[in-house]
Amino acid sequence: MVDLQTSVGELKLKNPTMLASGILGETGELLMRVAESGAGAVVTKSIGLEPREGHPNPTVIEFEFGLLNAVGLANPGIEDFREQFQIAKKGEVPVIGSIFGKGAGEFVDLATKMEDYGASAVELNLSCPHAEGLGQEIGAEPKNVELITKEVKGSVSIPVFPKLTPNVKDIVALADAASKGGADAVVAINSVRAMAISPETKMPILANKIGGLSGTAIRPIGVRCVYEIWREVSIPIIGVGGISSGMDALQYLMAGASAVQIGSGVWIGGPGVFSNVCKEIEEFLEENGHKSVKEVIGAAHSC
Amino acid sequence: MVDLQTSVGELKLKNPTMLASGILGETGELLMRVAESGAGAVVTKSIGLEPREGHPNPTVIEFEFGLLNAVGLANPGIEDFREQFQIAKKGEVPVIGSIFGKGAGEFVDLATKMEDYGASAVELNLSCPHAEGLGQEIGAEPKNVELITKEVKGSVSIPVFPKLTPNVKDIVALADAASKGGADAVVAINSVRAMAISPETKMPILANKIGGLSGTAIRPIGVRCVYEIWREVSIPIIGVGGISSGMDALQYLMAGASAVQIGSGVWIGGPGVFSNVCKEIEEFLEENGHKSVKEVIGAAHSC
Amino acid sequence: MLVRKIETIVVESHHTKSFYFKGGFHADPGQFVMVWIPGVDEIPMGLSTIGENMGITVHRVGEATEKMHALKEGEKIGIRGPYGKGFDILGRKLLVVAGGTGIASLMPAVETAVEQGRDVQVAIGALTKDELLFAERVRKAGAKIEIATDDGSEGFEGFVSNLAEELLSNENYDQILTCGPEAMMKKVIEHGMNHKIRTQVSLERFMRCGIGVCGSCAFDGLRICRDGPVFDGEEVYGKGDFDTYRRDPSGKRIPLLPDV
Amino acid sequence: MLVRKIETIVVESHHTKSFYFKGGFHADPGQFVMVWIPGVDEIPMGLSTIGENMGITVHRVGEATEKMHALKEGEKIGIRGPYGKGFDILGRKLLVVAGGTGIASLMPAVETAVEQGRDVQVAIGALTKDELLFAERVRKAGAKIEIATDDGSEGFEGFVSNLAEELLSNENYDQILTCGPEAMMKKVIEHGMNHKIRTQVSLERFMRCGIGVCGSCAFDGLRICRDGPVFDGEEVYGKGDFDTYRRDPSGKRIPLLPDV
Ligand SMILES: Cc1cc2nc3c(=O)[nH]c(=O)nc-3n(C[C@H](O)[C@H](O)[C@H](O)COP(=O)(O)OP(=O)(O)OC[C@H]3O[C@@H](n4cnc5c(N)ncnc54)[C@H](O)[C@@H]3O)c2cc1C
Ligand SMILES: Cc1cc2nc3c(=O)[nH]c(=O)nc-3n(C[C@H](O)[C@H](O)[C@H](O)COP(=O)(O)OP(=O)(O)OC[C@H]3O[C@@H](n4cnc5c(N)ncnc54)[C@H](O)[C@@H]3O)c2cc1C
Ligand SMILES: Cc1cc2nc3c(=O)[nH]c(=O)nc-3n(C[C@H](O)[C@H](O)[C@H](O)COP(=O)(O)O)c2cc1C
Ligand SMILES: Cc1cc2nc3c(=O)[nH]c(=O)nc-3n(C[C@H](O)[C@H](O)[C@H](O)COP(=O)(O)O)c2cc1C
Ligand code: FES
Ligand code: FES
Repeated sequence: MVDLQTSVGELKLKNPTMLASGILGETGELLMRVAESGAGAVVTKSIGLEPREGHPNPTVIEFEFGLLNAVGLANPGIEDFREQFQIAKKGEVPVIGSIFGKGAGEFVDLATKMEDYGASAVELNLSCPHAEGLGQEIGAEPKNVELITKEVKGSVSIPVFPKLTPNVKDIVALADAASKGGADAVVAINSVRAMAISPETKMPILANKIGGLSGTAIRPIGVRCVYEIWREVSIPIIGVGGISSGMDALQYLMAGASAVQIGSGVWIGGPGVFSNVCKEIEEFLEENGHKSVKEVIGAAHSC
Repeated sequence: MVDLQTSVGELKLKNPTMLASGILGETGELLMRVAESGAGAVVTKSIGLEPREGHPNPTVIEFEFGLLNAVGLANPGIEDFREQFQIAKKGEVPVIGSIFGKGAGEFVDLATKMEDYGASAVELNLSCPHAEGLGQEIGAEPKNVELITKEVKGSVSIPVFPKLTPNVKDIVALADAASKGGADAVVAINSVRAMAISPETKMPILANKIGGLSGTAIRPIGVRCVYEIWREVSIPIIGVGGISSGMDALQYLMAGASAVQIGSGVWIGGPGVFSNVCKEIEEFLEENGHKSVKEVIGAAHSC
Repeated sequence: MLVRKIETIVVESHHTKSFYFKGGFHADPGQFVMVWIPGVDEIPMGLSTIGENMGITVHRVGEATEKMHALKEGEKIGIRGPYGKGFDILGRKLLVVAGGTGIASLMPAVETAVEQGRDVQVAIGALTKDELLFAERVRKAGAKIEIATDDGSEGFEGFVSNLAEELLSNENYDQILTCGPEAMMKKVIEHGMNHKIRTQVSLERFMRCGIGVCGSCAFDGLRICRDGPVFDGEEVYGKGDFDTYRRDPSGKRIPLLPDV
Repeated sequence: MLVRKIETIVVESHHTKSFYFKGGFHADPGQFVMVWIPGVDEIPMGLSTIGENMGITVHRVGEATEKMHALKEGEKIGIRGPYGKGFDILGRKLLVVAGGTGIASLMPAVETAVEQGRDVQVAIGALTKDELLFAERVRKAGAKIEIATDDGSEGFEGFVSNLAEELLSNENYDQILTCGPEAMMKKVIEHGMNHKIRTQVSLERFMRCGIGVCGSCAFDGLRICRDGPVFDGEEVYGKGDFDTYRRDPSGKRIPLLPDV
């Protein structure tokens, strides 16, 4: 029997898979369903201070190799979300509250609320690639990552996980800034800035024109980011981007991730993707003579 | 009858497709073959001052959605390449010399040679994502792009096309720097920094560990880059990344590219990909009542 | 994203039009597509005709459907899909209960069931005679039809759910398929349960992705777009959101207005 | 990249070993794979056995093949492929001419041709008796065999191309398949042309991608990895690179050493 338990800093997980933010994470019942489907933890949709309708449709389109989305941080606002959070907790796995804001003050307010609601950790969305004045428009600068992390750390006692953008020259500098700000772990990566044009209409398809690419296509980018961060920064990493199988997850774990998140993988795999990925990881570890998933974390660095 | 002729600044092309650098571009005969297969122009492998063996194998691996490579700028050196260049010119389409160097001085020397050899233009590789001290390690800084472009412009009279990296926060700043340096056009994009790990061996697969992702997976990233550049910078753009069909090429053209390059598309499509893409563009234009491919360049910006 | 020319437009009533386009994909009765009206919006629409020519039937209710109504033959729309789980067509004798535009999503099931040699009784309800949709098409398909209008301008006077109850009391059916306002469908499920007959209902909620990832169409723990839009009546009957709540584009749970 | 355990290792001669692994893919006779020796190199290898168990036969010549020889059963290698265009197996009577390790890439063609009921005459050449490969396997396959050794330690004394010429003068063949040093293959093509018989040759050049994009394996205007590695003898006979030039990893054209 292989032990799938892992931990991200102080956060203990029964297995290394988590639901990524923005996927089925807007409502308590769906978060609960994902928890019951086998995820080791669930991350909420990114929540802001006020309700927000996000960008108009089309907001999501699919390719053979992934998704392009510009949902635009639609969310019901932190007050309304309290009830959803309470429902989500019934899933009996850690619920991580993802938040976004215009600056440190908003992040602090939101994080405090999330702690209040009973969040096991708070994820800072410093990386959404398609919302004006938010996400990566703030989080592509190391000094903002450091400052916001530090302020949030100073006001809550739950773990703080800044989520980083790959749309920079050097994601290691962002992870380093997060670490300096006191982050308990970093989450890498958010989606990659991208777009699609429909030749027949001569128009960008997304109403917001530009969105974020996720899914299989970005897996090699995410694995690279995690690998680069692990070499230079010592805090734990949560890997995300294009995971839909156990072998995908193992690439991230071996690159240095202590746990992984799955977002677009829910598209083809449904909520069952979490238990399938866990089963595949387990089988792999068994066949390769490992007793615990922890044994392979960072393993690709020893060669 | 639809007119496929286009031009990139002063460079006239019989059709908007070019061979991308690094694909079949190391030898004169293969460049000639691609030209004869229908490409509107061919770009040579990136050539440096001295012969270079590149990274050890594995250097190229394939995914369902693209390629990952870390060839590492293997090339026979500019002196040895003279003969290949002369053979390439027999293909009777413009031959564009791609070059890389450690700084402006090397770029100038190489560009001068390429002009000498009869290059129709010179492409500055400021964007290779996997060669130490070269490519994007120089070209991710706008000031380097501007300086190197300016120096090269000052020493040759053929058009100069800096090729930009997408692995930055803001590719528009790079294009703007190129424009300030006097570039005749920019080429966007080079491959995206990425890697793959083989769980069974717990090792990165590429000998260089990190390489560049190309092919279908990066098309939405490349289209976004071209679209963003077009909005802000007025020099022509050559679009590249994930093109293997006429519809792919049209996305780039409508995003603002005056011509496109095809690299990984040769993998599945073979050298015939150029004439196939042209045929598909032609059919599309015909069906949609256009007389010339020029009519759709930048068309996605009018909505 | 498929882009298709609108081949034909048919005016069905003063507020409803059907749009036909070449599909090129297979769809099951009860599935829907996301329809992109370029420059305007993308909205979910049940397929009212499946086959080589696909059709959607659009009730004008707001900005997107208004713009859709303004489109001309030859103009282009984008299509993603088909998505979701459609109707299970089972049993010898089927009762199909449609309220308002609901008949649109039910038509392919009616036609398929008749083609498969099943006995199909359709009950269509509308506010008034002029808003009745597809009555002729139901007859042409070879199904029996009964009509209910709230104002009694044609057929049974009253709600189509009452008409359905009458039909259920007079004959034995193996399955009920229904689409329309949730208050109506709730009644139909209840009548079905009383007669121990399975009812399949087609639901609607605000949608973004249509493919089960964004969570916008959450209905308790279900995703209308992927787990549905067709559900077992008994499965949704007990849900807190049924006939009570919907979610707005921010994800806020808000009361379901009776006529939506 | 497939990763496979080495199931069995067979020592074929003092400098050659075969490695067997579970394939899980279809391959044609004459195709090759890129073999990753983790942490060392990735090199092209013809498939010497195709089927459920795949085999490669490795001549130790430098660092990668040396490290390959040091691997044990149970250790892992990476496999990309199969790649390239293999042999066209046509005609009633085939002459197969192998020089040195060349027989490795020819074995699947020999076995397939015999299974298809064709008459197969194999001529194997080696420097000396101890370096002869697969003679027993050729016999077991049901093909006729003639042997040539440069030192006369077994069979015909001299080059296998001379042996081939003798065979061609005595009998009529429909096709010639050959793999080995280019000087040898050049002779075989010439003999074939004299007898108006088509010769298919399998070539080798430095490779990176194996899939026809990087251009490393350029041979005049051909890509050995994708347009080949098997070519019509007449197609390559006229080429400037044939038996004359190869390219080093930098792409520089350099003389082809006689024994590579
Ligand atoms: C699975 C499904 C199938 C449907 N089939 C049909 C059909 O066959 N014929 C038909 O006329 N209508 C159908 N609808 C409803 C149709 O999608 C809405 O009427 C349409 O989106 C209204 O857009 P609007 O801009 O005109 O109205 P608005 O003024 O924007 O809104 C009017 C109502 O439509 C809802 N609506 C708006 N946007 C969306 C959206 N993206 N997703 C879901 N609801 C939305 C609003 O919540 C509101 O209740 C279906 C809906 C779903 C979910
Ligand atoms: C299509 C093809 C099929 C082959 N099949 C076989 C086979 O069945 N059995 C066998 O023993 N050998 C085969 N080879 C040759 C084999 O690939 C080389 O012997 C091996 O790569 C040598 O590696 P090394 O590091 O041991 O030698 P090195 O010391 O690196 O080089 C020795 C020779 O091998 C060549 N070589 C090195 N690396 C490569 C490379 N990546 N691609 C091509 N040649 C290279 C060198 O150019 C040199 O000529 C084949 C080659 C090709 C192209
Ligand atoms: C529809 C959609 C909505 C998303 N919304 C959010 C969000 O609100 N906050 C956030 O941090 N990331 C969001 N993401 C990004 C994902 O959490 C994840 O980082 C990214 O999709 C890469 O992972 P994947 O390839 O597994 O999807 C969203 C992704 C998708 C596809
Ligand atoms: C095997 C390989 C080698 C490449 N070598 C070079 C190179 O030498 N110089 C360069 O500027 N780009 C090089 N590229 C990048 C391509 O020119 C191109 O920018 C990139 O692959 C994206 O286009 P594609 O998706 O059509 O391949 C290489 C790409 C591949 C796949
Ligand atoms: S519309 Fe996105 S989950 Fe249903
Ligand atoms: S090895 Fe790359 S083209 Fe042949």
